[in-house]
Parts: sequence; structure tokens; C-alpha cells
Amino acid sequence: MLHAERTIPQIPSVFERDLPVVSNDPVNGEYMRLVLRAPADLLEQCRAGQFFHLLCPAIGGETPYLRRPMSIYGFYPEREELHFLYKVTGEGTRALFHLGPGDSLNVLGPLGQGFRIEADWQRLVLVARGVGLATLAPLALEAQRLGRSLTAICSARNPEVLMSTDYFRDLGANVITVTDSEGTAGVDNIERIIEGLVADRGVDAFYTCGSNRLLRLLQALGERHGIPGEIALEQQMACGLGMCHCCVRPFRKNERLVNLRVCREGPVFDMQEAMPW
Amino acid sequence: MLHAERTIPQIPSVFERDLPVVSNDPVNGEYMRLVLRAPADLLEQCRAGQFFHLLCPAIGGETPYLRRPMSIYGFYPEREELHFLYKVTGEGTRALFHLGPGDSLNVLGPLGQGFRIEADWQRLVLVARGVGLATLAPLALEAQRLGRSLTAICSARNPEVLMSTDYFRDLGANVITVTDSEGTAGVDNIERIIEGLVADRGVDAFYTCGSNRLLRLLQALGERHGIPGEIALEQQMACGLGMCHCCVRPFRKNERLVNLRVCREGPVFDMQEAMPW
Amino acid sequence: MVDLAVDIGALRLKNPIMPASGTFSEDLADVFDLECLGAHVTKTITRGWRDGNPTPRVCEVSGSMLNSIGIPSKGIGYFIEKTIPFYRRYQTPLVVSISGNTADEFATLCSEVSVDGVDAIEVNISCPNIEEDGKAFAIRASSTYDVMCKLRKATSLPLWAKLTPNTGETPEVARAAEEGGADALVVANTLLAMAIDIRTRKPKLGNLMGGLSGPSLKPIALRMAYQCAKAAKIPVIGCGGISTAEDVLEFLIAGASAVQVGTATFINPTVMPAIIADLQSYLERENIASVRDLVGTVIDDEQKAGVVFMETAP
Amino acid sequence: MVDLAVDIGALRLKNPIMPASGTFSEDLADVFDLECLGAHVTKTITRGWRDGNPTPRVCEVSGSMLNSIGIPSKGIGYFIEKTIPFYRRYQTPLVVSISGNTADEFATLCSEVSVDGVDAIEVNISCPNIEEDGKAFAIRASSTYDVMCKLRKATSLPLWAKLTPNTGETPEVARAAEEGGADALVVANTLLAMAIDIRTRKPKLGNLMGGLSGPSLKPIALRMAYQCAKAAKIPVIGCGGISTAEDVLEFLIAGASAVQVGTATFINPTVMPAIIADLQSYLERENIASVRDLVGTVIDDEQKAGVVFMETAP
Ligand SMILES: Cc1cc2nc3c(=O)[nH]c(=O)nc-3n(C[C@H](O)[C@H](O)[C@H](O)COP(=O)(O)OP(=O)(O)OC[C@H]3O[C@@H](n4cnc5c(N)ncnc54)[C@H](O)[C@@H]3O)c2cc1C
Ligand SMILES: Cc1cc2nc3c(=O)[nH]c(=O)nc-3n(C[C@H](O)[C@H](O)[C@H](O)COP(=O)(O)OP(=O)(O)OC[C@H]3O[C@@H](n4cnc5c(N)ncnc54)[C@H](O)[C@@H]3O)c2cc1C
Ligand SMILES: Cc1cc2nc3c(=O)[nH]c(=O)nc-3n(C[C@H](O)[C@H](O)[C@H](O)COP(=O)(O)O)c2cc1C
Ligand SMILES: Cc1cc2nc3c(=O)[nH]c(=O)nc-3n(C[C@H](O)[C@H](O)[C@H](O)COP(=O)(O)O)c2cc1C
Ligand code: FES
Ligand code: FES
Repeated sequence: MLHAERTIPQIPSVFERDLPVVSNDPVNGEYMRLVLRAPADLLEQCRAGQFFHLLCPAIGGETPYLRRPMSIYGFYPEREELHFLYKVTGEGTRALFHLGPGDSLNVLGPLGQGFRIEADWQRLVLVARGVGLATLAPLALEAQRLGRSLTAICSARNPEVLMSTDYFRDLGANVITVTDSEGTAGVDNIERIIEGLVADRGVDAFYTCGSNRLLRLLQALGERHGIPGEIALEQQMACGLGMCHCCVRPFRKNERLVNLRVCREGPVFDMQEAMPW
Repeated sequence: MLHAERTIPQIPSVFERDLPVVSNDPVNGEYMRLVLRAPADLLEQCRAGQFFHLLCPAIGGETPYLRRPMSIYGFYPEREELHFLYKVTGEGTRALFHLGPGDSLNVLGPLGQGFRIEADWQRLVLVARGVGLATLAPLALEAQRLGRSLTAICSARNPEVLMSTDYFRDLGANVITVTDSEGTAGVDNIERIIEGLVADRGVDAFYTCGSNRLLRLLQALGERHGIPGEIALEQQMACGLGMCHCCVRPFRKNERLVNLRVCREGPVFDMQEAMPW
Repeated sequence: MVDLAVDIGALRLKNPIMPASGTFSEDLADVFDLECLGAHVTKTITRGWRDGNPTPRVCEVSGSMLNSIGIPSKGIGYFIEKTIPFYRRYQTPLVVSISGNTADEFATLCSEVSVDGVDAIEVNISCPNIEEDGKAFAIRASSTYDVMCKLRKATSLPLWAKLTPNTGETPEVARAAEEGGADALVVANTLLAMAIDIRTRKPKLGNLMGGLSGPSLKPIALRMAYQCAKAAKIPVIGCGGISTAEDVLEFLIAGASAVQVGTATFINPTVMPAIIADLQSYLERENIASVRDLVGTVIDDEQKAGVVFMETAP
Repeated sequence: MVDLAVDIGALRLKNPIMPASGTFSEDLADVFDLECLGAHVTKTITRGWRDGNPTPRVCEVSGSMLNSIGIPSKGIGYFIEKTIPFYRRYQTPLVVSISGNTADEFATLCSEVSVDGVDAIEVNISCPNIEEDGKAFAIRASSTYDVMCKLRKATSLPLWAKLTPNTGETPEVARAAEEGGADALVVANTLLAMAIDIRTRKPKLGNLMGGLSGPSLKPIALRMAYQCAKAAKIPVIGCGGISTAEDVLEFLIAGASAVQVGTATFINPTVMPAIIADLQSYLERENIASVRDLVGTVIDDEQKAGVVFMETAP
């Protein structure tokens, strides 16, 4: 089921703002956490699964031109903080890496459709790997606020680079870790784990993001047991707002393939309608 | 008389180097002095009147593309220092303004033909205003080294923004200051002053730069008294090396007008051949 | 009070700033009140449904971007039912961009879209003409003239012809569009370009090539706007790389009566209202009563005679 | 040891890096040993004396530059007496760039410059043809073919035709140059552009318009190099905005056999030797035996079919 067509508000709901950098520190060898100071009214608009479009600065010899989309990793109206978790991969994220306290960053957002947690989805399971955690983490916060039970299956190359497990535990989630180095991160093992969860306590919804392998697995499990799910997808973006139509991906909808914009109809989509790539 | 056609050396004589910034401080309200640390072998190639082509960095939101030519204000092989005096006027010099100790600047040079001081030119007179001082200052150093007498007529808007007068005095020059605010900087008064110098102790050569008014005056005085002179000229540059032919100006040579490259045949030219603009 | 209004033929715009087709939609209303713009210009539509090109549809190049979106279109029906009504809530004139693969299909769409609520039709003649050799109509004067004549007959609304930079015949094409019945020239669309990922050795765009837009295009589009303003009598609307009020002034001085802002909105979605405010301040500071007083004020008398032999021509 | 040598027809170059005409001269020997280059390419000359255009002859635009130097030339006599002998001291092949306002004058110069010490002639057909409408020869296939035939008859040296981006007919022009007898295509010259100083309202160039070069031109020149490599069988020499070894790789993968570096040398005069070193390291790192193995390796099978309807064409 797709999100209903949004009616466009007459009152601007997306902010374009320079936000001061609070901190920008390594989380482990590969990831950085960027914390920005943001006004509460902006943070109150945010939902898990939404993203901001960041105007990466021209510093350190980098000259990124387009904005870069980045999931909301955390939003805390009380503390006036907006968090991102990112991996340095190219020009834009290399530029982000140079930011520090005293700098500011221009952000546009919150953008896109976040995760749905339907009223009758009590037992949630998320499967995350790598930077996918950035997108799925705030779901734990929302699950806790709504009093839902959450199991987080966290996958990584090795135990050292596992992230956010404490974060999930602190929010009362049941954390299961799987890693390549321990030989536990294979699709078969994850399937076994999830089948166990389904048999054991039952599962009402799946959440994942990014990985093709996991998408196929969860689509199969979802069909097998009639469990709905949502997936956050990525696509290169220019405007981030829905104007340019560069960020489309194909979805199965009523036996037809339709292109939907990841920035507008997504980045979160119904898992069964998503197409493995 | 024009400089003889240069024979092109087989051994590279122009340096392209990143030099560390020693300091970059205001001289008065309008000018900045930039001091770079440079190797002695580079500094020993420098001559008064030559220039460097500076790769202004992309900082402070400025994105200069072409290099910017800047006269050598001072070169001190013993101290390993290369000095520039500049005025902030546009994108490139605004970028220079952001430099500080710890940064480095890519320079190309020394470039162009410097001032000639012929063996029989004993009594030198220079007339300088504003940023022209940057170009003419090292002439005083060279005059002292060669044991010539130098009179420096320094012109400015008002006494507060007069620059380098102590510098000239320390090098044993006779300094005469004229300013707009005191009503002494007019062409007529400068003419009177120079006529006095000619009558009094005699003048063997004039040096100036930049100003059209002063060029006309010194050309007239030079013709009247048969005194040779040299002028440093400016023109927008791309390559700075003589390749692109963008920096030409017209010169009178054997009754004909010929275009010469300011970066290569100049920036110092015979005063009588120069064309007021 | 300074006057920002400009006239594009019979159509008066409250200011010279409007979005470029394909870089604007209803969605931008999430960010600011669209009523502040001089006009609303919609993404090019075709008569029927179109999926658009394969992804990736955009990539970055030095300080600019390439795109090959491929005109995904929901067709004329959806447009009339959904899009036009959305813009009815605004006073701002609505300009509808259309295109077609053949002159006849193009003309049919032109007449179908000439409905209430539409104030002008921008005809994107930078798209390929499949009846000839697949080159864009606006690459040659002859095909420009032919298609404009058909479009002219199809509507009584003002017709803005959007030209392509992929031609060596800009003045000729401008005159052909004018003679074919255009009421204004939009100058210009994107320039055909390419980028390759050296790691994968694949083109960075799914469609192999795409159009260059953004700051790199500005000096080219400005030259074309100048050429068109000299060649034709109808108003010119500048477009290409505009991202500041200074850029707008450059186009107005060159001879454009108004401008379109495209890619800059992707980088800074509030750039259009910012430009309008800056333009207003500039006029106030410089004591210029009307933005119309700037149009075509370039001082080119000396240079006009001087256009001689160059490394590259024309 | 990896092999950097490339063949441009019968001419073997020790590496694919050479300067672009007009951005190189004897003067660069002050900065590095010119023997390291794949070839030496001289500034375009005309038969007779030319002063060149009024100043300012260059200006800066967003991350690139415009120029309208106007081919100042000391004529063929000076060139043969002074310039050619200078380059004789090098082993590196000498490529001489020439131009003319009429096909006949052009051809005369072509034969006059076919002297000992010259290894190839680059014919700058991006210059205006004053016998027709003043448009550059290389804007149309027909004028390209005609002038190339005359030039071909005038010399037995290899002829490199330098194309202009100011055309909508790149593949046709490439084929016409080949059919007219070109041994290689240099792709491309600068793109006609303009900039205005909004304070003075004067064009920033003394000649009103000028040619865009530098990074902004790269995606356009790359597209043209790709088109030419597909359209013609003779080698393509890429040129436009190249400033790093990665840029060179992009052109080689697109189908160019060698490249010319222009404006980048103004920014960084040692860029050519730096690129040669980087290219060598790249081949070693990637275990590629010869730079020739890279030429035309772009993976475009999927996309070739996909080039369909776009916002802008061709
Ligand atoms: C909705 C959304 C949320 C995301 N959330 C996060 C996050 O929380 N943490 C994180 O590290 N990354 C996230 N990504 C991916 C992130 O956007 C890219 O890593 C980033 O854009 C790379 O930019 P770059 O300049 O460093 O890399 P380059 O490879 O130099 O980028 C070149 C171009 O490709 C685009 N691009 C490259 N990779 C991606 C990608 N995976 N998705 C979309 N565009 C891409 C860039 O935006 C840029 O336009 C998200 C992507 C999307 C679409
Ligand atoms: C041989 C020579 C020596 C010079 N020495 C000094 C010096 O010692 N101190 C100093 O302050 N200035 C000097 N100048 C002038 C200095 O080069 C310019 O002030 C500087 O280039 C301005 O750059 P910008 O980006 O700040 O200004 P912008 O106006 O933004 O520059 C735009 C373009 O115009 C060029 N340009 C602008 N003004 C001049 C000018 N007067 N001469 C040449 N090109 C110009 C710039 O290089 C640039 O390419 C010298 C110029 C020359 C030719
Ligand atoms: C993503 C994108 C989509 C575009 N779609 C269209 C289009 O549908 N129709 C059209 O005429 N021009 C289209 N254009 C071209 C723009 O309208 C404009 O002419 C061009 O981008 C140059 O302006 P700019 O540099 O300000 O972006 C598109 C441009 C971009 C970047
Ligand atoms: C200052 C300047 C002068 C040029 N003169 C010539 C010339 O005389 N003949 C020619 O064929 N191309 C000339 N060109 C074009 C270059 O050879 C080259 O084709 C163009 O600049 C694109 O390459 P680039 O972006 O690497 O500079 C000149 C370019 C510049 C910038
Ligand atoms: S990024 Fe522009 S529509 Fe999604
Ligand atoms: S700046 Fe290039 S020749 Fe003088």
C-alpha cells in the first residue's frame, strides 16, 4: 500500500536553515556522528525515516555542488539537537567530515515520508546493516514512545564495527547481532533467526533499508507469514523536494511498474511493492 | 629602448611552489603585507620590478580561478622571506586576506623584466602612489646595494595612509611626501618638486608605475631634460608566462605601435615608449 | 517604491523572476509562498504518458550538473485535471511548457492545453524532431520556423519558444521563431554533455548523455540572450546558470526582459524570493525607478565593430 | 614498465599529453623541460601579421575563463625563422596550428608551413569563413568538407582538424572532416560565450564575446569526443577542461587517443608533467600494460539503445 497522495500545504512546512554544528565525531573507524543545534519547531516536524538535504560546504578542497540526502539519525526537541550518522564515501561526505564546532551547515528538511507504525503493529522487527542504522535508529525511539516491542537485528562486518547496539538496548529493544567475521550474517542465518521470532513471539511488521539481499529475504518472509513491512530506499537526488524527477525507482503497483520519487513518495516504501535491483 | 629579446633557458628558471605564510597583517586601513617563507635559491633569482603570479586559495566563500599578479615588495634571501603589499579589491585579494600563519600559498615566479639601473644612473628619482609603492620599494634596496642616491616622492590621499616612508628613509633615500589633503599631490606641484631636483642636484633616471597622470608628467620632464625613465605597468593576466597574449599593451617603437606582453616584455618598460591610456 | 514589473508581450509579470521548466513544481510550495514569483512555469508535458529515462538521471560535474530526466509525463488529461487547478489558487500567471516528437502532435497538445487558467504556453522546441533526423527543432532555422507556424495556428495564447544552445545558428533560429509567430524567446535550454565514471567505465547518466545546467552554462546562455535580443524584436527571457541578483542584472543588461531560474533552486530552494528581494534593494540603492530601465543597456557600441577574427567563431 | 605511447595515425607520441594551441609557447620552457610532453602544439598563426583583439582579452567566469585573444600573429616568415628552429632542439614532435579567413589563403599557408621540423599540421577550422556568412568552417559539414579537401591537397603532412563546439552537427562535421582528408580530429575549441560587468555595463571582453575554456567546458568536449569517436574512424584528440589525470582517463575511455591540456596550464603551469606522472602511476596501480588499452572502453551498450526523447537534443 502506498502513501496517499499528499495535499500540498499552503503554509511552508520545510525549513531551509543554517544550523550551528555542536559536534562531529567518529563513531567507529567508518562512521561519523554530526550533531547540529536546531530549533524545537523544526525538530517537532521530524519523523523517523525522513531525511534532510545537506548543502555540504566547499572546504578542504572539496567542491560538492548538489545537496546530499542524509537520514535523520536522531531528533531531540528537548535538547534542540538534530543528529546524522554518515559514512565518508565521496566529495560531499568528505566535506562534511571537515565540519566542527563554530561552523554551520545549511540543511533543508525534514523531507519525505517517514516509517508508518500502524496502531495494530505491536511487535516490530528491524534488520539493519552499516549506515542503514542511521535510518532505522529513530524508529526505536518512536517504538518506545508508542510502547511497542522492538527487536533489532544488527549486522556488521565484525563485532568491532557494530554500531548503536547500546542505543537500541537503552530504548528497551531486544538486540540480536550478526557479523560476517563470526559467520552469522548470512541470509540463511538471519532467516532462521526471524523464523524463530515469528514462531516464538510473533512479528507484526518488518523494517529494513538499503540491502537487496535483505529486501528479498524479508519480502519472502513477509509473503510466507502475511507480515507487512517497510523499506527505506536510496537514490541519487538533485532537488530533494519532488520537482526534478531524478530520484525515481520502480514499484509494483496493481500488476504495473510505476516510477515513484524516493524524495517525495519515499524514502520509505511498502516492502512488497519495492523492486529488488 | 626595449629589453632585448630574451633567450629562453634550457634550465627552468621560474619556480612553481607552495610557500608557507609567515604573516599577513594590515599596513594601514587599505593595504596588507603578506610575508611568505621562501628558499634562498628562489629569492636570489628575484629582481626589483619583477612579480609573482599567485594562486589565490578558495577560502572565505571566494572562488578565484585565474592566478593574480603581484609585485615583489621585498625579497630577503638571508631571512628567507618574500614580501607582498596588496590592496583588497576583488575576489582574489579578498581570498588572500584570509591567509594566516599555518596556511600556504602557491606562487609562480619570479616573472617578467625588472627595473634597469644602468651603470651611469647615479641619481635616481621615483614617484609612487598607493599600491605602486609595492612595486617601487625594492628599487630602494637595490639602489642602496649599488650605492646610488635615491629620491622617493611618495604620494597619498592623506598623511595617515602614506606608506613605506620609513622604509625608504632607512635605506638612505631622500623622502618627499605629497598628499591630496594637504593640496600638495597635484601634478603641478610634483612638477615643481622635480624641476627643483633637476636644477639642484641633477637626475639621471625616473621610475614610476601605474598612474597615467604621472606617466605624462614624467614623459614631459624626461623629454625636456633628456632624462631616461622606466615605468611598471599593469594589465589583466592569465598565464603570466608569455603564452596567452592577453596582457598586451601598445608601445611606441620606431614610429609604430606594437603590442608587448606586460608579463614577459614587462612589467617594466621604457617610459618614453609607454602609451598613456 | 521601485517598480519590478516587466512585460512579456501583452503579459505583465509583477517581477522578472520565474522558475525554469523542469526545476519547479507544486512541491516547492512546501518551502515558500509561490505567490511571490513573476510567473509559474510547469515541467514540460507530452500528450501521452511517458516513463522518462533510465536512472541515474542526474550527475554532478565541476560546479554544475547534467540531467537526462527524459520528460516523464502523466499526459494532458492528468495535467488539466490536477496541475492547472493547483495553480488556480494563485494570482501569478501560469506558463505551461509542452513538447512533442512531431510538429502535428506538438500542435494538437498546444491547442488542448489552451484552456482557462493558462496564461502562456512555453514550447520546448529543444526536443528532438523525429520526422527529420532526430535533431531538435530549434537546432535549425527552417525546422524552427515550420514548427512555430503550426503551433501558432493551434492557439491564441502567447507562445514562448524555448531555444537550445546546441546550435551554431542562434540568431537565425531566433528570427525564425519570431517569424513563425513566437511572442517571446526563452534562452536557453540545457547543453548536451556527458560524464563517465572512470572506475566503472560507465556513463554517469543512464541515458548516456544529458543536458548541462547551472553556473557553467551562464556565459553561454548570456551570449545567446544577447544574440537573440539583437536578432529579434520580441522579448527575450534569459535562462541558464542564474543564481544571484547579479546574474539577473547581467541578463537584463544584455537584453533579456525577464529570467528563469533553474538549477539554483536545487542548491538553494529559496533562491528565487532571495533574488527578488536583492533586486529590489539594488534598484533602490542605485536609484533606478523600474527594472525595465535596465533591459538592453549593455554598452556595446565600440565593441560591435570590433567583432572580428577569433580563435573560434561565430 | 607500462607503455604510455599512443599513435595518431602514423605519428607515434611517447605519451598522450600535449598542450592545446594558444595556451603554450617557448616561454613554458622556463618552468619545466618541454621534452617530457607527447607533442608540442603551437599557437595558431595566420599568413600575415595580425595585431589581435582589443583588451581586455580574458575574463574570469564561474570556475572557468573566457578569452578573445584574436590570433595575434607575426606571420609565416617569423614563424619559420624563429619558432620552428626553437622546437628543433627537442625530439618531441612539433604540431603547427594554422588558420585562414578563406579556404585558399588557408591552403597556401598550409603548404608554406609544410617544412622540415614540422610533424603535423593542426588546422583550426573553428575560425570564421569570411567567404560564406562569417560562420566557422567547422559549424557545418559542407564547409568543413570543402576546406579540408583544399587543405589536404596542400600538404602531405598529417592534418589534424580542430573542431568547434558551436554547432549542433558534431557527428556530421566529424565525418565531413574525415572524408575531406583529416588524419585526426581535435575536439574541441572554445565555446562562444559572454560576460558583462554590471557596474560599468560593458562586456568584460574588449571583443564583446569570446571563447569559454576550462572545467566548465569538460562535459561538453567529452560528449563531442565521444560523438566523434563513434562517427569517424580517424583518431580523436580530446581537448576541453582537462586538468587532472582523471580527466584524461575520462576522455581516453570515451574514445580519445590523446588529449590536449589548455587553460589548466595557466592555473598550474606544471600540470602536464604532473598528469603524465599520475597517468603512469594509475596504469601501474591498475595493472594496465598500455594506455592504448583504455581508448574507447566506455561501457555504453545498454545506453546506446536508450538515447531517446530528452528535454534537450540531439
Ligand atoms: C534518503 C537517503 C538517506 C540517506 N541517509 C544516509 C545516512 O543517514 N548516512 C549516510 O552515510 N548516507 C546516507 N545516504 C547516502 C548518502 O546520501 C550518500 O552517501 C552521499 O550522498 C554520498 O555523497 P558523496 O558526495 O560523499 O559521494 P559521491 O559518490 O561523491 O556522490 C556523488 C553523487 O552521488 C550521490 N550519491 C552517492 N551515493 C549515494 C547514495 N547512496 N544515495 C543517494 N545518492 C548518492 C551524491 O548525493 C552525489 O550527488 C542516504 C541517501 C538517501 C537517498
Ligand atoms: C605586474 C603586476 C603587479 C601588480 N602588483 C600589485 C601589488 O603589488 N599590489 C597590489 O595590490 N596589486 C598589484 N597588482 C594588481 C593586482 O594584480 C590586482 O589588484 C589583482 O589582480 C586584483 O584581483 P582581485 O581578484 O582582487 O580583483 P578583481 O577585480 O575581482 O579581479 C578580476 C580579474 O581582473 C584582474 N585584475 C583586476 N585588477 C587588476 C590590475 N590592476 N592589474 C592586473 N589585473 C587586474 C584580476 O587578476 C582578475 O583576473 C599588480 C598587477 C600587475 C599586472
Ligand atoms: C532536472 C532538470 C529538468 C529539466 N526539465 C526541463 C523540461 O522539462 N523542459 C524544459 O524546457 N527545460 C527543462 N530543463 C532545462 C531548464 O528549464 C533550464 O533551461 C536549464 O536548466 C538552464 O537553466 P539553469 O542553469 O538555471 O538550470 C530542465 C533542467 C533540469 C536541471
Ligand atoms: C587564451 C587562449 C588562447 C587560445 N588560442 C587558440 C588558438 O590560437 N588556436 C586554437 O585552435 N585554439 C586556441 N585556444 C583554444 C584551446 O586550444 C582549447 O581548445 C580550449 O581552450 C579548450 O581547452 P581547455 O579547456 O583545456 O583550455 C585558446 C584558448 C585559450 C584559453
Ligand atoms: S530529488 Fe528531485 S524529485 Fe526527488
Ligand atoms: S599573461 Fe599570458 S602572455 Fe602575459
